[in-house]
Amino acid sequence: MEERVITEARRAVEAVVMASVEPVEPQVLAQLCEIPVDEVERICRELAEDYERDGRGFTLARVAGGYRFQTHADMAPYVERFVLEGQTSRLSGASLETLAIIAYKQPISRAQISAIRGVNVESTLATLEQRGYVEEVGHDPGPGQAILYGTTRRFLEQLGLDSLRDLPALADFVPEAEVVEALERGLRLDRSPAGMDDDAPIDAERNDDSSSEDSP
Amino acid sequence: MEERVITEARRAVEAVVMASVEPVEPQVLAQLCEIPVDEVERICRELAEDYERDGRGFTLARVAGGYRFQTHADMAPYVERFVLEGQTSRLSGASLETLAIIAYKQPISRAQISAIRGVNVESTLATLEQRGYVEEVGHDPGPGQAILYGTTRRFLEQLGLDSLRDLPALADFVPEAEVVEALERGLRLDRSPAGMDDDAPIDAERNDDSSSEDSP
Amino acid sequence: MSYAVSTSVYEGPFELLLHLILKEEVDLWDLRLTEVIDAFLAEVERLDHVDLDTATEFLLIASTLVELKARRLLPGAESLELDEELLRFEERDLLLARLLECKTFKDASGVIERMLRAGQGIVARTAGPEEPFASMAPDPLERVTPAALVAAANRGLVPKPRDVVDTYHVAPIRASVRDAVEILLALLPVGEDVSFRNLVAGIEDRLEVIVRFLAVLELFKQGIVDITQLETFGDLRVRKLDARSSGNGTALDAESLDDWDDAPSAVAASREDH
Repeated sequence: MEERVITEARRAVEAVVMASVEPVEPQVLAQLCEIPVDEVERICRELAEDYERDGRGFTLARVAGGYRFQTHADMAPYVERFVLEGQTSRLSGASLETLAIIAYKQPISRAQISAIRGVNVESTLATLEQRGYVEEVGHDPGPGQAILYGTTRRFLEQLGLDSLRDLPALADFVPEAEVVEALERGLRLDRSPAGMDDDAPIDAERNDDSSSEDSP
Repeated sequence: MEERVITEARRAVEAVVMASVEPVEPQVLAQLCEIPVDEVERICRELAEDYERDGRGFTLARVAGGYRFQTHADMAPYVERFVLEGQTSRLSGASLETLAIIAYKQPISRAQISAIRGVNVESTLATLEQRGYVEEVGHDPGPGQAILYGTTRRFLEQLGLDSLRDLPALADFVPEAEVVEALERGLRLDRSPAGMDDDAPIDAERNDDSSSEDSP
Repeated sequence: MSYAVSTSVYEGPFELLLHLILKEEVDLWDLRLTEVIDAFLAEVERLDHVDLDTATEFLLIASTLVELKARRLLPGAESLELDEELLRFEERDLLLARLLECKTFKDASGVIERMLRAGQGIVARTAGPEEPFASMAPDPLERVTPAALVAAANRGLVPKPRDVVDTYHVAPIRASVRDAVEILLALLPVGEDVSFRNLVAGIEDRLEVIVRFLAVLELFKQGIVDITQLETFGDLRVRKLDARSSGNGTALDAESLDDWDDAPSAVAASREDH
């Protein structure tokens, strides 16, 4: 194989593995770089050797059937201190708001949360579920049978609370009547004659692009 | 500083930045490696140079006040093919203009943005907030307590900027003399009385070519 | 709640003005009023889906232009007071400044777009630490206090601020069409041509002249007066018709005048609906 092609493939492998959250399978890399899988394996071995030889603080490791960058074993003390300080785990403002809305308004459907937050909350909700802070607690009795979410026991434990009753009281808002009505309309799916379905928050048109809010 | 200490710090910086989800502030790195911040900055500059010289597919970039690993700009075609779902649709011209105004004039209220753009910016603001490019940063101290908007950390990360100071100077965009003159001509007040009855040429058909100007 | 429709070629009135002046090289003051209006209407019609806000803003800038231009056409334009002359330049300069500002940010947005697009081709590593480090990380919620949670709930649940109708451009109403109609009815002799110039003689406030002109139009609409104009931009002659010769009599339709009084609130209401 031409040297130029290999150099390009080597750089592409580095970039793609760097961009990925999960280990990348050699088949995927082969397809992206348009080279045989064998060649990908050879490139990855060479890259790992390069990093070791250059004394880099990271390595390219083959894990769970794919390649990923990870920290060099020698550097464990530094990484450990960094991770323990909590620098890597922080709830984003968006996640915290969504979690707070669920905590105070449970049981609540995804569409209802979206209506309140004004954005698509799918990925945020997935992360909160994955962390074990929220879970499915039932189905809306109305048409559509939307899944309803609530907070978990783990959520209470982490916050150091005995029960949901121990949550601090919400501030008293004095919103105009129309605002309350509009919010209520958005929240009470069963009362809406238009029959809004789960995936259509009241302002669906506003989401003129596919982006959703940040995952934490 | 001892060569051995620097080599160790260099590897630690690589490992810690690799382990982080967000850009790592040089202060944090300095603390972890027990070296001065200046030294961290120097190490990071050298690492970036190393990667470039070795033709790596990734770089170490200073973004939003911290250091992060990111893919090399040359590898965009591979990366884009790989992270298809992460791609967001293009922002409309209106959203981009609103974003530019906020970037340069922050903190700024919605009414102030509207005054500059000449249109209601509620929906473009919603789009920008949803993308995480802008956020509420405070309230106007004056009467009305208008919400003030500013750009986010994510905005900097997305643009690959270290800070707002790295934006090109607004002065660079002030229209040239010719444009100013053309506008003045277009809006001139003193005109010959004879011209008043002239059938001045303008009709809608002539504007047809403009449809390509700005795709939403 | 509002929804975004941004399929328009022009995102706003300033953009359209910029286009007209810079690309079409139109001298706005050489246009007839009807042409200014037609050009704007044509652009509004070109919008695929007319979003009320955009249409309203188009109307605003069109009416600003019409107002600026109409001032020139009113009687006495030749002998403008120095103050008025300065005022006109001030208005012009204000419009010019806003157009320049609009153009500046339009160009800046182009650069930001290029940077954003370049940024899309670059992906930051967000994989975080591998095991065993990943499990060592403290639970993010450990750092959250109940107080922080309730603060987030208050932030998230607070009703979004309502759209406030922006009325900075609306001039205070100093003269009403209703009053002007009554004055004109008293001033006009039956069956005799009177120059509009004479009807507004001695009136210094330009807005009052405009209102009196609107009153003439209203009376014309109701068939109470007849208007003749021999040449374009020539003197306007107003004649009150004889009650017996005009079909419906000269009884003033007072209800029709209500439209003038209600005009601003009607605009406000339609915006609220949106």
